[in-house]
Amino acid sequence: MKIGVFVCHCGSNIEATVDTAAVAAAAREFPGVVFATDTMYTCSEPGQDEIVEAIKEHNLGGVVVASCTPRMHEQTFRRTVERAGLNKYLFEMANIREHVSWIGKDREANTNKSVDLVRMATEKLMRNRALHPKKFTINKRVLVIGGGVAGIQAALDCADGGLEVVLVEKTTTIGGKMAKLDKTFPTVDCSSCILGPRMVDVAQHPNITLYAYAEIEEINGYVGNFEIKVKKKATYVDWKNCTGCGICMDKCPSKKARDTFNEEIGFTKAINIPFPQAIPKKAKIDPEFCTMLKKGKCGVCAKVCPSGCIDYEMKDEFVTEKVGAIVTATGFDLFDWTVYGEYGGGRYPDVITSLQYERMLSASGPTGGHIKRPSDGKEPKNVVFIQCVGSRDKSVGRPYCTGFCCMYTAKQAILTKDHLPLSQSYVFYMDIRATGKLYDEFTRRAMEEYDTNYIRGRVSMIYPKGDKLLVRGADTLMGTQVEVDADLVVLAVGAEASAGASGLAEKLRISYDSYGFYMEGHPKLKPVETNTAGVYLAGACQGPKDIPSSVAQGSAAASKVLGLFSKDQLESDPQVSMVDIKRCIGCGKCIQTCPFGAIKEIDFRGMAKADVIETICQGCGICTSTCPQGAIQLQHATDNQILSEVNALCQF
Amino acid sequence: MKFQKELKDSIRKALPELDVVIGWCGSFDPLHATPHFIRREEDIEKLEIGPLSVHNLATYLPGLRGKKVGIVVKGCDSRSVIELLQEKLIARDDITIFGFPCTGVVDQAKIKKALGYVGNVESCDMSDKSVVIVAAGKAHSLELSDVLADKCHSCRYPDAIISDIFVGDKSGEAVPAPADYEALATFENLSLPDRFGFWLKELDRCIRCYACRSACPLCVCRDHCAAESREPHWLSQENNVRDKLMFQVIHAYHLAGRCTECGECQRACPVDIPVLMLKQKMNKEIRDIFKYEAGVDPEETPPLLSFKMEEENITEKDW
Amino acid sequence: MPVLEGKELRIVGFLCNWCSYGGADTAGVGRFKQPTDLRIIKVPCSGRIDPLFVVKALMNGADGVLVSGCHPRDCHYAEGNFYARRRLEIMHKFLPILGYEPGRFEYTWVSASEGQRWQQVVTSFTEQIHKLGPAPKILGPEASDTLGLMQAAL
Amino acid sequence: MKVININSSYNSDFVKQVEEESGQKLNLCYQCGKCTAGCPYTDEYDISVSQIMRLAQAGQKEKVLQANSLWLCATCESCTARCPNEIDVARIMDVLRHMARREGHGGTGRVKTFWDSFLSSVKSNGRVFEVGLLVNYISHTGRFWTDIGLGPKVLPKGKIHFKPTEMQGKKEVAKIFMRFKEESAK
Amino acid sequence: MNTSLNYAYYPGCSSTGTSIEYDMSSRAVCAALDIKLTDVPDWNCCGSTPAHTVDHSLSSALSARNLDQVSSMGLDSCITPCPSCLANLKTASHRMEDKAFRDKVNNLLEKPANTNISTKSVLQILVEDYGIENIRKRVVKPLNGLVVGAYYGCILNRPPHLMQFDDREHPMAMDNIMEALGATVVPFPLKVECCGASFGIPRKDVVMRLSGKLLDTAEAIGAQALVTACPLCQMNLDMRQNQINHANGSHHNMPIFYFTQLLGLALGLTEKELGMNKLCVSPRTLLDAMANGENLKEKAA
Repeated sequence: MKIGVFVCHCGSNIEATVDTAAVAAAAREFPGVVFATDTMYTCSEPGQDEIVEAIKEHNLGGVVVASCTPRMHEQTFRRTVERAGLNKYLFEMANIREHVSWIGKDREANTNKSVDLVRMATEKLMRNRALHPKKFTINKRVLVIGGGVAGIQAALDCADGGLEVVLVEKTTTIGGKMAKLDKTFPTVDCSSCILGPRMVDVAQHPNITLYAYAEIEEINGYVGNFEIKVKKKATYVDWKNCTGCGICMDKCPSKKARDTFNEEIGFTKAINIPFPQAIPKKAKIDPEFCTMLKKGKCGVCAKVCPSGCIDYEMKDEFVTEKVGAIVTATGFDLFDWTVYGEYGGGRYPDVITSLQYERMLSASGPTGGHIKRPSDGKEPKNVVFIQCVGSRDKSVGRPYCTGFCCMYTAKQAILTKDHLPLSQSYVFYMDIRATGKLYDEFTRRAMEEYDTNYIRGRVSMIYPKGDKLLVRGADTLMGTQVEVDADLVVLAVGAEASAGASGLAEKLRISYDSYGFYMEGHPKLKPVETNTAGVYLAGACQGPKDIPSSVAQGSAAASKVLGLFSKDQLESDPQVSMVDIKRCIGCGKCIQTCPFGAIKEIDFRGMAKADVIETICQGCGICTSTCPQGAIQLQHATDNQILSEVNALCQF
Repeated sequence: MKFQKELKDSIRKALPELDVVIGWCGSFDPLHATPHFIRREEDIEKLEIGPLSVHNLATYLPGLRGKKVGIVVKGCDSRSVIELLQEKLIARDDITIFGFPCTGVVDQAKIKKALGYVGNVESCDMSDKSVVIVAAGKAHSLELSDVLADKCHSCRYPDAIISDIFVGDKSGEAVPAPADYEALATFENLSLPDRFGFWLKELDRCIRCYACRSACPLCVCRDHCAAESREPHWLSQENNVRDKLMFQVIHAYHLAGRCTECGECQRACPVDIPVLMLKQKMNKEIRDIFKYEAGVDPEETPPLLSFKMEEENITEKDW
Repeated sequence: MPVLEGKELRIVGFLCNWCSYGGADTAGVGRFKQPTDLRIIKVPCSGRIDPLFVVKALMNGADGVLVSGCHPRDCHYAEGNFYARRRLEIMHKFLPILGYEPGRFEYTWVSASEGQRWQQVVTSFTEQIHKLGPAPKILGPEASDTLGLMQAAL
Repeated sequence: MKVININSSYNSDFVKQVEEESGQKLNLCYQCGKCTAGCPYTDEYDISVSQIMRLAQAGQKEKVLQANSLWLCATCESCTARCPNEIDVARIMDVLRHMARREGHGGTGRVKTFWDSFLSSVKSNGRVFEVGLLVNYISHTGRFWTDIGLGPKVLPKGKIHFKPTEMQGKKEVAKIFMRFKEESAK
Repeated sequence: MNTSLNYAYYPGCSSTGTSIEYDMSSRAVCAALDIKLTDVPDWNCCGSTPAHTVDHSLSSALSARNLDQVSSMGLDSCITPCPSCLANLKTASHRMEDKAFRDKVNNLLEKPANTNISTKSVLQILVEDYGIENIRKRVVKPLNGLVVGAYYGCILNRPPHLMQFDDREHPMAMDNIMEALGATVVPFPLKVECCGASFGIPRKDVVMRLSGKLLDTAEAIGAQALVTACPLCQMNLDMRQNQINHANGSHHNMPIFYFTQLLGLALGLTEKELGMNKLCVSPRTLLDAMANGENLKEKAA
């Protein structure tokens, strides 16, 4: 094989600490290398053209590019060599940027290391073979997990694009966190006026199947052909016939059920519809509080239901859906602030979360839109907002900035003044992060027009003093400790990954960061893709996001799905295992260890042999390292390819 | 041997249903036995079992796949049969296992070492305690226990663990003591450089004949052994210690969780390299980490072909 | 090109493409300074790593071998690292019988987001290998030949 | 107010020394002020604890070591317990005090004198002898009215003894102090 | 019931003086509960705050000597009533895990010290080793009608990684004990606020302000008394209560008990054994009223 080597300067990113010309010169001495050069930006158009020309001029059979990580540009260069008529697998990359030039400044050592990496790449390349993908047909349905604003957007965009959508929502209604909000920043327009119609669209869209109060039990298959097992949790109400009239809820005598929609400001009934605009508007029994389910006595709801849909015997149900792509929009949870003992740890009723305050502000909320202290129902005069509760705090394991608390706190301060003109709001903050369009103007308005008192410092302690709360903080600009007598304290609690995020990630086979947020394919270039083909991300499951960003990602994920489904057939990755039928002795160890059931036993002239189902094989290579005689080889990562890399590095 | 006749009778009874029965018979001199393939009734008489029945006949089973095979096994051999069954390389229905209570087999190397060259062996008389060899008209007497194979001294399974027909009286339940690996422990007292030097010195003798592999009942790859293939190309064909040692590591690793320590590899080695020790080391670690012993239960899964989400006995490095 | 005399030792890393290779990228993007000894071989999954690769590298002259995959339960292929853990652990325990220090070979888990952890792993593993010094080498006949030639030339 | 030149006034040795002796990294502090917010002694401080952290970060050695606040910190650990960046602030205050002592600073004096009296009581008796400690303190400060009012209340309770309790190993304890003095002199 | 509770006991300097009643009641309570205490032989002062403000190795050397004394008793766990002593003992054994530091400290000592000793407070072993439920079973004279607040002070559970006891912001150990003894416990919001510590002599004004705030708050929430577990806290609140009233113009007359005193009372021990007469603010009225079963709440009102 005639090999060409291109060593990239990446501007000064590589050249500054690697002598690229020396690397190219060393490469020229390697067996097989007939052409080697250093280039300014190999990924640029002239850089790529140079590769194409060199392939033609030197009749190259394979190309090595030493530049950035293959996670960045492997696809780019594979297309380049393809343009020049080479099979795209006759290409290798040496990562001399992320793994060399960026991690140390010793130019001699870096150059030396780069030469090694290029040698490794050429040795491997010499053992590469042209690989050809297989085509397979796909199921053009899409699963959207999570019915918050990101999931709703993704579902509607896909459905409008003509795809059949299965939307699975964990709670009994879609709407997510946004449905709980009173107003949105920086426009202070009504949250439910924006979201409500979109929720109705979901309910009415002919292409959308909605499973509310359901969870993902199992995911099998691969891009184009996933098989999803959905658990429909028991609601004890036959939703086919429930009209959402709400009589059951009115009459239910169990009045102390947990009201999660209202963030537990007050209680709801054991049988309930979370809020009037719920989609679907169906009742559900909370078995923890239903006397009928607990003690077998009561049965009021069954008596009063006009359509007779109460079913105390209902069990969880499982349905299987086949789809070709998945959009994950599982959102976020609020940080459990009660770990802050210094803020009372939940012992003081008048210390509440920002989302609880939001429900209090909402006209459809439990207080009818009136701001009242939970302890005594009085209107507060001094309201203290504390920012960064569970954000930017290593000591509670949340060192990241949630990013939208500054904005909603400014909004809540403005709304407080609107509701209670005689009130005074105080905001303890560390830095104000208002980096969106019209965002900074908005926080300025809270200060300038609404006289919100911004105090730069964290709060160390809250404790009751009479019927007030004493908030003791710092004003670092004044350089001292300050105290505020507060009637109500609102904590701007940060966002964290939703509780089930890691479990779902394991089912989806996608990765997540140490906080449980899902990892995107590339932080800049693949913001909604994951490393698992056919699985996309939307909204805050990838990291805390405000509404506009979540919606944008919902649409982006939908466009990725529509793009994927624009072809009738997909090409399977040819980096799969292959059995050398002569060498196989039919022991079945590969079949035993394959996690995907991608290897089956076949009969070959009366002898048992292994056979790989190419479209199922995911290319992990567990079989290859299991087979003692090396009869099953993962293409593009064969024993010989890896051994050649080892040998290139370790020469006795 | 007392039950030799009983064994012959049982084989005679079973032979019509079988293509072949594998046992042992006399060889070039009275001190050696050789594997014996019984296909016809008249072959049965030549069958001999006793301290000279050293070969692990299970080695032949995968090659006779599809045939109806009878096999005479010592306790240790039966573990190899179990291992082959577990890996589905032989079908239980196709084989008929004849077991007998083994009292140990000799190690020819020890006899050779004790006697030196003695000329043509004329007769060999084995009792429970002693071995009397007459060679070149002269009688040599040895204590049997001095010339028994090492594995017999710590044998925990003298009776076949699995058998269809068992002749003679079982010598009792398996001894539930773990293999003690005394020699291994002694070796591990050496410093690391000494160990390294030891293997380089030992393997320097290796003539790459692969008798160790051919004798191994679990080297089921046969003609497709990684040692001599170019695809994958693990080893060169050069005469260097590196590749010779590498092969021994490959052998040991491929046997991890499978090897029953029958010792055939080491017995077969013409230049007496202690290759069994590497497998024993592997087995010891497998036993310590996974509480697993190969060749006792055909329904088990070898530890390297399975896993647990939480591994009780693996402590990962803390960085 | 030989290893920088006296400065570097030969350390080979086998890294899973989905996690640790990305973690090493993340460390690079973050400009987390690391020793230069390590050379990384990318594999699709830690389950792809035949422990014999480790032995091969050592016998061919590597001074240290590092394997890094996805954290248990986070395998892109669901189970690869579980198999890898068993197999690598066995090899880790086995190597001393050959005369290799146990610390010459380590395996660990680093995710794509853990750039800092990667930096720490590389740094401490490299330190560990430098503390052990060069691994014992098997000088084949070709090496002694070369040595002889060189001596003759001198 | 004095204008500070950030480059020329930065004492890198000081920063390094504080970090080494305290085992804490000063740059972890992002000046949220939570330590100051919870510090019960802020009322008495001339420089608040978060500002001491900032000054230390900025390498302002003289200003930090001359701060009276160092002698008014009672090591109540509020700052350490609540720091979002898990900095052991109280330990940094301790270390700054050690450095201040070495440089001959002692704040406005009374607290340091009391501590010194306390230790000299330990040094000579092995244990604290409360009356002796008080006498020693008064003789150093001239504040003879100190707690005189407590006498009638406490004396009848049998809580105050006019002789130290006997400790056999008090020489051993004294030697600890001597060796410490020798070590520090090195 | 665990019958084999056996500890080395480090009384600390104040136990011979200003907090003699803490020492008396701790010993009496442990005896009553069959907890065996053996005094650490020839113990020395831990150096308290002053030592660690001078140097960490000096402070640790003083404690290391004490820990070594414990080790010479053949015991591996030691308890002390005083949180300040506890903090120093714990800091010493924790920091001496570091070799360089250990060498430095050993250098100051006669002989290298064994500091691998687990140290706990009397409060901690009563809660964790003996158990509140077991205490509840031993109550013979419940403290019915007594309304009490629990004040822990600043270093009983801080820094949390070192002290490893109870909640750092909202400890409950003493609240739970008092509840088990039959008292009515009012949640005291300033449980871990500093009382002014050792500033009583050099900066009395600071103690007047900080301890004054504690007493004001205790009164505001309706507590008739506070319980403490720290000699310094108790001294500031009790012995200096008059000074505080004088300085702040307040009129507090609030008994400040050691929790061991009230625990002893409920276990049926005599006031004398528990050193009730040593308290500066007399608990007489309160104790009499409780003994007579009077409705204390009404009386307080």
